[in-house]
Amino acid sequence: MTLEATNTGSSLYRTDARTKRRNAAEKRFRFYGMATVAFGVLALLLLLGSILGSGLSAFRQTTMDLTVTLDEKVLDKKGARDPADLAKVTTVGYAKLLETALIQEVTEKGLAPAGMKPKDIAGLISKEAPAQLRNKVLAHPDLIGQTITFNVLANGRVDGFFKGRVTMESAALDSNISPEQLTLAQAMRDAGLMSMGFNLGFITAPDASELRPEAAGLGVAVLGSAYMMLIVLVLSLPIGVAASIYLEEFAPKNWITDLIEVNISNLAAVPSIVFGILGLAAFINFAGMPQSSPVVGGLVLTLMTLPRIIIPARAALKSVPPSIKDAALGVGASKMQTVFHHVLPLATPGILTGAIIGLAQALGETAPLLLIGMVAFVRDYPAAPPEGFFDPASAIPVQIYSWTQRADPAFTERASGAIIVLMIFLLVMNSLAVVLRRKFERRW
Amino acid sequence: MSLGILTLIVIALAGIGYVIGRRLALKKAGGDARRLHSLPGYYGQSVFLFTAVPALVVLGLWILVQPALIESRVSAHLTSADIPEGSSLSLVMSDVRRIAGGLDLIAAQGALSEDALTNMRADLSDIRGRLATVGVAVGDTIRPGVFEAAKTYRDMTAAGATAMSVLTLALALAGMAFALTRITAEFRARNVSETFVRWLLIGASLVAILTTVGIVLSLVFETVHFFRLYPLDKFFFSATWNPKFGGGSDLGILPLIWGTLYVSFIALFVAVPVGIFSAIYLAEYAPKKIRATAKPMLELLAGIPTIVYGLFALITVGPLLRDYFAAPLGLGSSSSSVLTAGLVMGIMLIPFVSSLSDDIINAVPQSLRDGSYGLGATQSETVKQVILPAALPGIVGAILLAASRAIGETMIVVLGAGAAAKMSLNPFEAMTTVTVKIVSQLTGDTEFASPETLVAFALGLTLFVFTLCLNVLALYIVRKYREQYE
Amino acid sequence: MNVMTRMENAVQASEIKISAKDVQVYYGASHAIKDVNIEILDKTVTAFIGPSGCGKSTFLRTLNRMNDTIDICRVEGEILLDGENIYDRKVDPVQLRAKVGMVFQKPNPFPKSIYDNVAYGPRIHGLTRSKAELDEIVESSLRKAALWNEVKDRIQEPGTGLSGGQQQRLCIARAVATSPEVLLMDEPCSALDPIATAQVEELIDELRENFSVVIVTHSMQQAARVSQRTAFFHLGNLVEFGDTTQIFTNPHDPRTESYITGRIG
Amino acid sequence: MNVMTRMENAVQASEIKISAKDVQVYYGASHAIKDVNIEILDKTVTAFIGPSGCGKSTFLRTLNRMNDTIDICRVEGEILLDGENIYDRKVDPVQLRAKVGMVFQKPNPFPKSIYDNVAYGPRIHGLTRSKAELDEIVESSLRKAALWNEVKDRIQEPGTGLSGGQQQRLCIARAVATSPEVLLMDEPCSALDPIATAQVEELIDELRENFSVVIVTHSMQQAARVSQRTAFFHLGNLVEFGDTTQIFTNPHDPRTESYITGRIG
Amino acid sequence: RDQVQSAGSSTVLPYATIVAEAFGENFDFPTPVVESGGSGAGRKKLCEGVGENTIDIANSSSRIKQSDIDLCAQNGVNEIMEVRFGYDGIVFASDIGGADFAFTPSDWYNAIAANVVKDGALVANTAKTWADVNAALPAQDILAFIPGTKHGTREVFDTKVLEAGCEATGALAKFVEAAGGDEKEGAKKCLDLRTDGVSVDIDGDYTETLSRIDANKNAIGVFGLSFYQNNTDKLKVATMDGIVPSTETIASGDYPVSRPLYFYVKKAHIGVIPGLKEYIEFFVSDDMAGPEGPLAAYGLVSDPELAKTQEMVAAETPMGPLN
Ligand SMILES: Nc1ncnc2c1ncn2[C@@H]1O[C@H](COP(=O)(O)OP(=O)(O)OP(=O)(O)O)[C@@H](O)[C@H]1O
Ligand SMILES: Nc1ncnc2c1ncn2[C@@H]1O[C@H](COP(=O)(O)OP(=O)(O)OP(=O)(O)O)[C@@H](O)[C@H]1O
Ligand SMILES: [Mg+2]
Ligand SMILES: [Mg+2]
Repeated sequence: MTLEATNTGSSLYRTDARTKRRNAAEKRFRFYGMATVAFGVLALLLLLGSILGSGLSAFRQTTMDLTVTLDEKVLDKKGARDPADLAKVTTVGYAKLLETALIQEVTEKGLAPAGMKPKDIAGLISKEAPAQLRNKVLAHPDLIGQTITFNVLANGRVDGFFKGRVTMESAALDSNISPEQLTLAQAMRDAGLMSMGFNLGFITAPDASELRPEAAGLGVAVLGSAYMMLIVLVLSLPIGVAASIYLEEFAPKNWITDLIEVNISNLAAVPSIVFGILGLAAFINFAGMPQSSPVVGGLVLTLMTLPRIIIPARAALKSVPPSIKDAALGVGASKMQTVFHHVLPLATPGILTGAIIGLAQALGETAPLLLIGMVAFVRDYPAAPPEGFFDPASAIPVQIYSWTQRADPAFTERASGAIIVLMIFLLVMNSLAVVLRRKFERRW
Repeated sequence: MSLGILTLIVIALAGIGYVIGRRLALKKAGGDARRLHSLPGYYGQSVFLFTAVPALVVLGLWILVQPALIESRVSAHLTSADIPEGSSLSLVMSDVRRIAGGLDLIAAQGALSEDALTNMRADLSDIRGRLATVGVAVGDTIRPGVFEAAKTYRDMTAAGATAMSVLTLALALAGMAFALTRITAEFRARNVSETFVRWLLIGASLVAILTTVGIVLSLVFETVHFFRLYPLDKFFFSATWNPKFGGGSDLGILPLIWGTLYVSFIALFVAVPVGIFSAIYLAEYAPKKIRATAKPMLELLAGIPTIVYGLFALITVGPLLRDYFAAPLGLGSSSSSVLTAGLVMGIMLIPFVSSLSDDIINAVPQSLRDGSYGLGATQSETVKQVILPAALPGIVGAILLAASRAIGETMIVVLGAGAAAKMSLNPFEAMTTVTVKIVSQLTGDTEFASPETLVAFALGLTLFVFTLCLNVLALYIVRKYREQYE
Repeated sequence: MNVMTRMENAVQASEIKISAKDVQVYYGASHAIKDVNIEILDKTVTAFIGPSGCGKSTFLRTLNRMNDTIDICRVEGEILLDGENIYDRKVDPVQLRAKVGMVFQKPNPFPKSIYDNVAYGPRIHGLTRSKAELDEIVESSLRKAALWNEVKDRIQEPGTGLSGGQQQRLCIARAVATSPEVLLMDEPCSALDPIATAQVEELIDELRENFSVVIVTHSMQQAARVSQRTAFFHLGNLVEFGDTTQIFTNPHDPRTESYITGRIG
Repeated sequence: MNVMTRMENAVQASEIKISAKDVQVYYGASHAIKDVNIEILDKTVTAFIGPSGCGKSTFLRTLNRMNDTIDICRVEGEILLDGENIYDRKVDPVQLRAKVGMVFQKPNPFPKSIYDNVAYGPRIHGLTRSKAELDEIVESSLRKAALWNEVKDRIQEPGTGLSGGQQQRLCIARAVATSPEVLLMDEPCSALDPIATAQVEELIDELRENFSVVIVTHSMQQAARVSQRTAFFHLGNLVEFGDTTQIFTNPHDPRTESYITGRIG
Repeated sequence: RDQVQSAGSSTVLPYATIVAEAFGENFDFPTPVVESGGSGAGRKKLCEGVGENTIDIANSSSRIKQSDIDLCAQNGVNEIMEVRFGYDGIVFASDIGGADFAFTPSDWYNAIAANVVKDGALVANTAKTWADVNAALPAQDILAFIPGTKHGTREVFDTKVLEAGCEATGALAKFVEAAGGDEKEGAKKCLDLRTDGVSVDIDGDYTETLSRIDANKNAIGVFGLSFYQNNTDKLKVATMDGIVPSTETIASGDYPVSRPLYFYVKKAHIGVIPGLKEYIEFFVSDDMAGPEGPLAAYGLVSDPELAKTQEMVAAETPMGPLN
């Protein structure tokens, strides 16, 4: 071989055929990259779009103002304002008050279409309303006897009408609502009796039964999810990182560590419901922890998340160049110091990515919760931690799961709304990790 | 003393030990930290550990052992007359425990004095009703012998608790004293605390092992139970999966395994190329700003609840594939198909591959890139021939994780691929996976002790072993391939 | 040594290969190269000397646009290769770097086998048609870099398992294998023993027959031995540039003189 | 230079600091160091010379057990530091490395600020009581490594953004900052200009007052200048070891002679 | 623990939540927790033992099985109360825009069974459209979404539709004949369905079936009556034997496809778990489970013998052995 330059004399401004080909390949490669990212982002936007499209309306809710006379004869026959007596009046009694109030108001104003049955008019009120009123009265017994303006929820289908989910045509076919009722609702809205506003209850209120989709909220689920994620975060990240440090940096390379390695990869492949089986057996039946409690949920999700954190964490630790470890060891740092001062910070971005994905999965997981009793209808808020960890609670994905199963289509909107809340929850959780990750990212 | 308070006291003692240890070490060195073997903090740590660890370990052991000890003592008090027909000693003992707990509650509420409790007799007072008032359920009326046993049990537990507190605190103090006497300027405090941390790390790795043991244990009994009801060979080698409500089902696992592999394969077929190309683009090509937004965005894909994906598969992708591919090609008219589920699942798995690989690619030293560019390689050549091979182990890890996720997914498969267990090559046919069947068999309405339900455990265990084999294989391949790069 | 005579010829016979005009380089806000104007001749060895941190590597990297890979690095001015501005939009840095090869200051072998390290360039540039030809290029390049004898039995072992000096020679072999028109060598002999150094210097001399070589070195002796032209950098400035003999025997600038006589650093 | 006179004193005054007995090092199956017996004296500079790839770095790394980090590397024989076998089970390699510092062949600064790079050792060894003291150590170390003037304005910038030679000096400063009893330096001046080299050599000389220094170098001149004892390695064997003057003026082994006169490589 | 805990059937779940919610509103007790997870799992949990960390009530869409009772006994749960609180109707419905259907069990059998009687002999089923099955039905491709085999609904579908159809078409007789007179074996054969994709098992719930009908407009799905009643604007219900399903026709027994719904109460917990007794009494009260109550409004077919149930609950009568 002589040292003959293969491309001597060619101009840089003109690309030769081979370079053209290589550049074309380069462009193609780059395009694939861009296309795949675009594909991913598009898919995300599409999914988000569909979620937002069907879920945003859950954050608004139709309510109506009713002028109710809190008749003492109905609410407190003895007139002694004895709480025990007051409590004897059930929601049925309150419902009657509200219905009368509405019917009176509507007929007075002449809003109701001719020949509409009082029962149908009353049907515009949510079944939740009597409970709201009852709670208010029980809290302020002095209201009895007065006439107050009370803001109550409208029936879910009326709400759906204003959100475009229910139409006159569908109402004609619907056994739960009639076009007349919708006409009346429209008239009430025009008269300013009904209005649509921000639905705080959706985020703070507990779940409601199938009969009152308009009242269903995420309060208990958000608390439950927050408690569980707290447990998962506090346990799985340190344990996962510790395990990966041991396996990657300290463990002797022998069959035992191979076994642990294979075992961890395998745990990542175990379907989440199996972790539910484990949780039921280990935490509830063996350790006697309470059913439906965030603590059990958190522990189960921790076990499930661990391998999903360990695997990326190990890869990240492995990718730290040995020269940096040498440098630290060379100035007399112990292995432990080397790892904690140099290797770990450099591996942090990868570890955080693993954590982001692992926790995102844990946050959205339903199947294991099915077996430990968290897929449940829970209306009472769990107490503040630590006791709250042992109270029954629900979780956001559980709420989504159960709402998607319900018959009333109004719950579909709620489920999508809940997904939005879940995504916001996730965004909040992730953003911290993303910021941290960017801080630690560097090339060497 | 309650357990929580005891633990807190021990930790507080250890904290004090830390401060004293640190100070003492500095004093021993005449105030000059340079004359110490280790940094002063390590001396504090060693005292902390000697104070807290033995005490807490003994505390833990005590909690584990005490009930067993007391129970064996108490059960000696029970005569055969106390054990009703058809019941067992363990059942009676659980009653004993419950009653004792109830008595504690009664005492705690101050409803009855200790003396009154001691004098209470099962045949004279309505203990069941009393207990019920404090929320303790007792299955049956209480026999006198059982009640006496419960009282003994309660006394012994109380005595044990006192002994435990004393012992724990004594140990903590002794540990602290011992650790403090050991402090000299030459004492290798760093080694001590690092050894401890090392054990902590080992402990953390053992959690994974324990989880596995737990999973196997929680599956194996019901699996054995299942195989008593259903022949082993039919389960493993039959190609029909056809459970029936009333029994007489065919429960062959083969079509499920096939479906699992097929769906996962398609999902990876989507996720791996897309993920790797995205990772390469983000790490190597994308401007900083794009990377900073696109990466977290892709990660959101992993956080969208799978039900959303499932509905997307069912409502959008399925009919699309059916109307534009399957039907014109004459490959079927099912709107749910392996392909639908695989495609949609692939989208969900993108971030597993892309984000994790992106970090690994980013960690490849810049000097390697420079070396390649300096030779006149294009960026893509550099990526393909230098960076990807160097990042390979991490990328394989990411792919394995994605594959694991694919195997474990339920919702997308249920809605996207349907519930029919079939063995077919046609990607436009409905199929189902092992995981889906585990969920559905476990949560249905049939009786629990029937093979139709118990098969879930057998499926779980089989899948566990199956993926274990796959993982061993993967490890073997990665090792073999990696050798040339290290 | 007949360095002097060779030099004379060379300088006269050569045309301008690279010419830099008013080049400024910034790392973020810091101004690393200031107003450098230089002409590098074809078929000539040019040595860059100067105290550590004066900007030699930085300037060398501008010549084949390797500084593109450093985010915060910014280049101003013009650098012409064969009369064409390499910072022109139309120029493809890949093609440029195929013409202008580089050996880096820190040896950076790929985590591949020794063979693949050397074969990498020829493969991507499609310089060979058969495995045999490639084998030949690999062997001759390793021979040129004086590494062949040491590694011929372990050619399939990873290049990262070599000693420091061996890695450096591997990187030289890797750069030589693609036969660039200009070869930029950043302290190519820093980790080499005298014999290996001599062999590399011989290689440089051989390369000069057809190509242009730029070498950064801290050894005045080496600069005097192998180069025909020498550039002296100081604090980012090109202080003096001229025939090697002149620089070493009769420097115009007092700073040059202080440096080569060992007074400023 | 008054090297000769200094040397004489030194060699006589010193005690044995490290003694290696029958040391063998293997990388997997390949035998990289064969039967090496050597005694390194206290308060002395020992130079290791030899052709590239002969095992100098490998042997150097055995002296503070840095080879522990290479999986396939295996050491046999005994190495005594102050009479204690450093490969003994009871020996804590961390303590060993605090006593026996190292500057690596390839500069490897931490991806941290220049200050943190130097302060790292003093911090983990608890060498200072206050920030002021630490600042002082950092400054004096950087001064010793002849880097202070260049970096004093950018002490908080990353060490990886330095030039090759600056990185090398940073690594020297980092090693010096912990005041080790023995300092192993693997080609510490390979990327340095003559002035910086002279400053580092001065530092080495200064260190010798109290400590023992082992330096790997390819420059015979440097070996002659700074060391009192020289070891010549060839193909994994310690061919000759003795007073520097003797090795350079009157080598016993023909291989040594060929090497220092530039005939074998 | 101060709230009632129940678990079990997802069919019972909506009713249980309605009651729990109302109970929580009107009583001083906390709202009971209602888990879903399937009847089988619910009964298993009920039978896990007595005590705070076991549930009080198992909701079930089918009757408890002997194996469950055995498990209960094994774990010391000796007395269980069986409460039947109403009936669940099962309806066949298709997309609202599609054709009308009037089915008989025979039509279903002939449409989706694997083997049918044709010209007096058993042959493999090849019917493509409903018109092939019964000329009176529309000529629409057969595609049926039926509950998965783990659903309680499937049991009802199997017995009330398939087996009835099997018998009516004469296939049962042929099967028994082929099985050598073994009635049981023959009846089992009735339940073999076609595997060519005309009948699709739905493992999920009715919302899934509804979505699938959305994606396949020509399909017929199986739903619970309550689900249908909430989606009358999207679904068109088919008649069975000429009867339109409704709470009335089911209560009267005219509409054949229905099943009883139960919950099982652990007697040992009554008087211990606060509110348990009150909750179950409230559940079966006329206010709740009666024909005018909210459960009926939601689609529960109330039990004509509800009064008996109320009596039984008040007296805390445990269930006897299964017959
Ligand atoms: N990690 C390793 N794996 C395998 N072989 C190695 C490794 N490191 C060094 N070697 C081999 O061991 C021998 C001695 O290497 P060493 O690095 O000690 O040489 P050296 O004398 O320092 O050379 P140089 O002057 O080039 O730095 C060489 O042949 C080298 O290829
Ligand atoms: N990536 C970088 N970021 C910031 N500053 C840099 C970077 N690289 C080099 N510098 C600075 O630019 C100046 C010139 O560096 P350069 O590497 O060109 O020096 P050099 O002449 O090659 O020195 P040496 O002989 O030590 O290699 C130095 O002050 C250096 O600190
Ligand atoms: Mg440089
Ligand atoms: Mg070396």
